[in-house]
Amino acid sequence: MSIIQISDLRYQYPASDFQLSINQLSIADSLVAIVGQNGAGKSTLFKLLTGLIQPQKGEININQQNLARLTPEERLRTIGIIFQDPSSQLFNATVEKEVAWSLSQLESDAELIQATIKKALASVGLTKLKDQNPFDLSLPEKKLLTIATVLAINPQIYLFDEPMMSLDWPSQRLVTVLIQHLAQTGHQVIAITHDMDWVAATFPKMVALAAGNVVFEGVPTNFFSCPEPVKKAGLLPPRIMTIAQEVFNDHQVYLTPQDYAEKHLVH
Amino acid sequence: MKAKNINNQDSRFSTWKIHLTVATTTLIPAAVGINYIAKALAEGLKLPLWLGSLGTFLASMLAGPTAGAISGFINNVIYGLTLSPVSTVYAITSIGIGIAVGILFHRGWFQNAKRVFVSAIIIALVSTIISTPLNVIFWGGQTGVAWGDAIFATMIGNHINIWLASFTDEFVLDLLDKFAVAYLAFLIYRQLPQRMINYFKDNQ
Amino acid sequence: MANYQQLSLNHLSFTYQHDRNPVLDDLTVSVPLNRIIGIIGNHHAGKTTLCRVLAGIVPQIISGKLTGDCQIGDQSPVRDWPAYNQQTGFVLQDPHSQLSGLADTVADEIAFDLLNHGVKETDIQQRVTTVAAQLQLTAQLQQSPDSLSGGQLQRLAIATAIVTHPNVLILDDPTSEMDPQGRRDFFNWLKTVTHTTIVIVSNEIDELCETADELWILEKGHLVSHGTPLQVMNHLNPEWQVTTPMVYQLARLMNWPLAIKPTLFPVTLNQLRRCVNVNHSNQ
Amino acid sequence: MDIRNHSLQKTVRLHWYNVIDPVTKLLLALFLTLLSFQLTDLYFEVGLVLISLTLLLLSRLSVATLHAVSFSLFLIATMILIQGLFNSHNTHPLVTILSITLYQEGVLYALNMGTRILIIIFSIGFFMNTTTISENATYLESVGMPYNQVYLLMSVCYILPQIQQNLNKIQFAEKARGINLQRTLIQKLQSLLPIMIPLIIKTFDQSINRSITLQLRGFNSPERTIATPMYHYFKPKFNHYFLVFMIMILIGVKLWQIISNFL
Repeated sequence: MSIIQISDLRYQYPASDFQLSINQLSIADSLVAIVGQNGAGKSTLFKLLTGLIQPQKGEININQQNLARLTPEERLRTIGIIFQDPSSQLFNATVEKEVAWSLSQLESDAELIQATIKKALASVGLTKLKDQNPFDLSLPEKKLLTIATVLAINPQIYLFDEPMMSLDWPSQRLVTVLIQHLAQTGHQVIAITHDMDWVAATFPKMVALAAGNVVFEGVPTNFFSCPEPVKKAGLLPPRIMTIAQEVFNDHQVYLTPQDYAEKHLVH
Repeated sequence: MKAKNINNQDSRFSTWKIHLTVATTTLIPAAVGINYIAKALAEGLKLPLWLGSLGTFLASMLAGPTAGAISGFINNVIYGLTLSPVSTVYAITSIGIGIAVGILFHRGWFQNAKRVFVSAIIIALVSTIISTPLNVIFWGGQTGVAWGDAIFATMIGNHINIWLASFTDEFVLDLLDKFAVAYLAFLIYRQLPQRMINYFKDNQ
Repeated sequence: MANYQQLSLNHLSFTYQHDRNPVLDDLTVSVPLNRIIGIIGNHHAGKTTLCRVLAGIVPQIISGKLTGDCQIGDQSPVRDWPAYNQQTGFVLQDPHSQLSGLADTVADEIAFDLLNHGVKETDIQQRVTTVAAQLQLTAQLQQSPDSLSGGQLQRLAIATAIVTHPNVLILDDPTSEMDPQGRRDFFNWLKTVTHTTIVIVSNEIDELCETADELWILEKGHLVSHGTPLQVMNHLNPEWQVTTPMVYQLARLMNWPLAIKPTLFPVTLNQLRRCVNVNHSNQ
Repeated sequence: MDIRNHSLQKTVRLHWYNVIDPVTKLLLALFLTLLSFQLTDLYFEVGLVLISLTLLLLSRLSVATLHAVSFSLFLIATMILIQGLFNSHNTHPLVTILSITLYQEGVLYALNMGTRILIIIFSIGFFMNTTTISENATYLESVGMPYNQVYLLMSVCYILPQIQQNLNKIQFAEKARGINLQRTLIQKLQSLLPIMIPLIIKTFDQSINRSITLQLRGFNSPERTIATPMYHYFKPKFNHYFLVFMIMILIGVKLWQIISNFL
């Protein structure tokens, strides 16, 4: 379990008036969702968390170690990122080689590499497709493949950028289970998402951004209990709350239908 | 049933009307873009190569010699207009490269690594034969690449004919460049999904 | 037998040229015109291919083997292209490639179809402004299309598809890059469209149940279920691995069946409202 | 067409060079280039350089032109060096620096070629700096060029920024997956593949999709409304005929010179 400490961070793109500005943020939970509107700064924060671009001001520390000072190998072992668009990550001739590519930069033991690839492919259900050209896969399969490439390296921290996007329902379930498993086995998972139902059902902690600033940090129940920050972040509450409000004029916080049922069937 | 280019306009340009499908019309700008990027990446990595014909190669392989030739031509015209005006005249070279790649590919000379070797030599020759007169007319025989021009200067200094010196200068550079581009194109083409290859083949 | 007032598929099958297995396998179904048809299914179900058949992209532009028949009103996308194409709007899964690739501004981009259709220049401006207002793009009209966010780009793609006033509108996952508010606005707008047959592929099952008149479930190229959202959602087979709207999940958990048909559970807010009123008044 | 120009005309003041149509500008560049090849007197060449430079300076100077000039000045310098030292006609020494002698004939030859290159750069620069992509596109269409050919020429300019965006994304993604340092030429070439393969597949995929949408959106339609040009140009027909006539004369003279050489 790692602790990410962000202090006094400023980042601005050249020729743009958008600025990401985070005074103090520590991410110490195993499952954290980052939410906000388009252009709120989520992706910029992710880019900074990969350590591949440096902020103009401030620093990011992971377990009290400055991210900027990690060697490329340490970085690969610490942080893995799964991008929104899987097509920009893939280039190898087969699914299997794709998973092997990053891994073989860290490991030299051929047997270990083989075993790891097998495991990674199995956990996303792509074993059968291991000899296929990655560009012949469907979009959800491509996305699962990019997850497998990171699973093979087994970093401490997983960054998922919009993992639910363009996935079908079975793949969404698979990824949810996978993320929960990672969190239970001592990894840290941070996910950018628009899907508030998913946040409400899956994430115990969340961070909301708006216009480059952190507007909320804490448990989802608190976030959704006051409509102001939700609106400020350009978001909608979980659908179950909308149903309760519109049908029963009930303005309490509910995260899932199960949550609603528990609170009501008791009486 | 394939969508063919219908153009009923009474046009002054009809003399050079070439039958292009919509697929080829969108492939060519993409190929030109790839030429640009490949060239920029080669410069970024400080490679002693141009790589600026990678897109032209791929367009020829996917949609035939005409598509390749047009990609090459437009590439040099646009490049000439925006960055280096003199390179416009090398459009003729690019047309030659596009046609050569298209024919060689069609005849199966891009099937395996060994054959690509032969193809690269032929394409380099084509390119050199067309470029040398242009080099002589515009640059007194130089190519503008330092170490190629060093060879040129040495040969001229030893009273070797300017045409032969210019040819050597160009050929050495072209050989290296076309080897690199031909193998890159070969490796990349193998990776393209079958549906993509079929699409451009169908819509030629 | 021919009914010119409906969209009908008759033993429709399709196999791509690069493929051996059919992507669509023996689809037969018919729906009256001017309805909203929602299509759901997991990957490799054939959703995108079905959209392509309905738009006439296959087999006209992408080749393959099509058998059976597809008829929309008095036209067939297979036999009556390009006349059919003139009356059809299509929104691709990837909004970036929906752009003409030759427009300086959003306004130019929307005008592209109208220019191609030979609409007079004076009419064009007015139609562009109207459509832009409908899709909340008025502020962006003079911006470059490259400067738009993913969600705005998707709205632009929709604008270019509807500016020609098509009879048939085919939308392949049109909200994937929109944020929650944008998505809600889009489906609200969709409800207001009239006199158009709309086919929409989406993962947004809640919104589909609210807006669609018909729901089709595709599974590995087969049409495994079709009917009203209420019927389809209440008769799911677990093998299809399809999710249900939250209204339905809640009603099942709370045991709030429909008053008129106690075997069915509601799938829209309005249905839920009605059965809850009945249940509450009974208790 | 109304919507197209709306923004442009509001912001851009009408300059003298706006009343010259793009084709006239291009023909002028061609004419000046051919004339420079016809002339062998260095004074005349310098005169032409000044004329084309004046055209450029009276319009606008862009960074791209400056780049082109600086690149070619470097080449011209090496040309003077190589020709001055080794040209086969060298007989009269010009200067001697540290026992290296530059000869008059070679230097003159190189200067002559150098001026021609500058003329090309300046006159093309004048064309590029004073027209916009969409102006060229509308003009070409309005004078009867088939739309698909206009598209072919112009869409490159719109596609490049998109490819560049994709490139940045891909380079970042691959960097995040780790790319080893590359030293040898072969390694450097290999390191291009992780970038080029996704980029090329993505670019071609977008071409496929675009070719589909273009057909759906009526790209090939014969009833396309022809856009009206953006400005009222000054006697375009006359300019074209006049310049084409002059160009023909120059080519004719050149051909005659070549033929009479053989006779």
